[in-house]
Amino acid sequence: MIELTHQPLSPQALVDQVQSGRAGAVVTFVGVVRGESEGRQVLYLEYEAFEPLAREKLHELAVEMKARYGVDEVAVAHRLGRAEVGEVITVIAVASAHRREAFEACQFGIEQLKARVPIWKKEVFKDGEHWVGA
Amino acid sequence: MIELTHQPLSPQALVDQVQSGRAGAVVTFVGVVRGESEGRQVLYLEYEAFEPLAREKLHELAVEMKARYGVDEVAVAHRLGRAEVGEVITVIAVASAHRREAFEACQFGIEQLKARVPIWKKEVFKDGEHWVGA
Amino acid sequence: MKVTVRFFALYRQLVGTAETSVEVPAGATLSQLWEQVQGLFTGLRGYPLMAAVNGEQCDGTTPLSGGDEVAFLPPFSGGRR
Amino acid sequence: MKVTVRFFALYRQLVGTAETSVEVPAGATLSQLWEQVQGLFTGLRGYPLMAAVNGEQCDGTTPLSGGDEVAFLPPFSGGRR
Repeated sequence: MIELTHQPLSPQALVDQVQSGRAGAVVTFVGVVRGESEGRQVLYLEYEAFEPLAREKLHELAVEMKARYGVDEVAVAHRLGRAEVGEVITVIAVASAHRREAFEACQFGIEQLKARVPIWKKEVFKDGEHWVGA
Repeated sequence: MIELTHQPLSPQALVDQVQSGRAGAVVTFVGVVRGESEGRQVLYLEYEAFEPLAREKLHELAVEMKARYGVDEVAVAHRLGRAEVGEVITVIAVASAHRREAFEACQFGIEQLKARVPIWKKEVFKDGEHWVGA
Repeated sequence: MKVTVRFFALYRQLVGTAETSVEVPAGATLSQLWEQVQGLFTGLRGYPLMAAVNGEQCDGTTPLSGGDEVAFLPPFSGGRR
Repeated sequence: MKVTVRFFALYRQLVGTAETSVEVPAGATLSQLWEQVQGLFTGLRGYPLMAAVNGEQCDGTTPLSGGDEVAFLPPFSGGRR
């Protein structure tokens, strides 16, 4: 399950989606807006995606996580638009019969999300703003 | 934060506890009752603890996770008593500025919880029951 | 001297009681008590000694005192496998 | 022939527009378009070519057709660092 949305994300909703009677382990990564970046106070962040390609890449990623680690269910969500400090940016939830694969798949998921999904972040400070990762 | 309870566990409540403006990453492990164990259909599980020592060990574990991995906040919870298929048994939530430490601390936490906290599980089947791990 | 012995989970099932009182020689250690208890309840034989004395986890060399409460702890199985 | 060029995030900021139309020689490749665009918008110089043609991620050898929509993609920074 894939979600790319301008609305606030609910980690619990994703956990509920992946959970089933078969799975004994659910590992979740939640990325949250930090109030500080390299020593500067962050006012808020802004996320932008090239949406059709981003959705396709997120879907590919979820399929690959299942195939590569043999986990039962995967949900990947990313917030778009303006996100305040403390708000959730990314959720990756993995359900599996066993916990080792769930941890590995979840960690792989967040690394790969950053590497291959066309999403960009702008950090907005009191005295300026800049796009990150460029 | 430590919880050892006969009441249903809420993973979201633990995530809310560890989350703060400082933390950019929250990694959560949720252990769930599976409907099957070694090919047999499980009716329910029953968890028992030597409570004072279990609480002390859970507290020690949370302190050690923070010291060893430098993470910001840790919450560890374990269910006691009768737990139905699909119910949550264990929650370990770790909040950290960076995700690598959060994953490592969470994985260390669940391994160590199993190894050193005096909690026991009984599997109840249609045609019998037995204590596990002995 | 007398000590109180408590059994949990599998051990309680194997011995058929949650608590009993055992008479041990003065100065007996935790190991000596465990051997004595394994003599009384043969179902416990072969299991490793893990125990708490008055709520504190202790090793076999720990000397006991009259009135101590000794909890024998089966191998742990918390969390999910 | 004409292609539509779209810029996102940092690139949109650097060039000052989200979309423009560029005239390229018939049979031009994606690499050739990128060089041409970097000539028009010098702020883009030094950035690696990453782009999608009509919504599909493509490499520099991809030949373009008239009317193609080319999205130039800055280095990604999704998730949390």
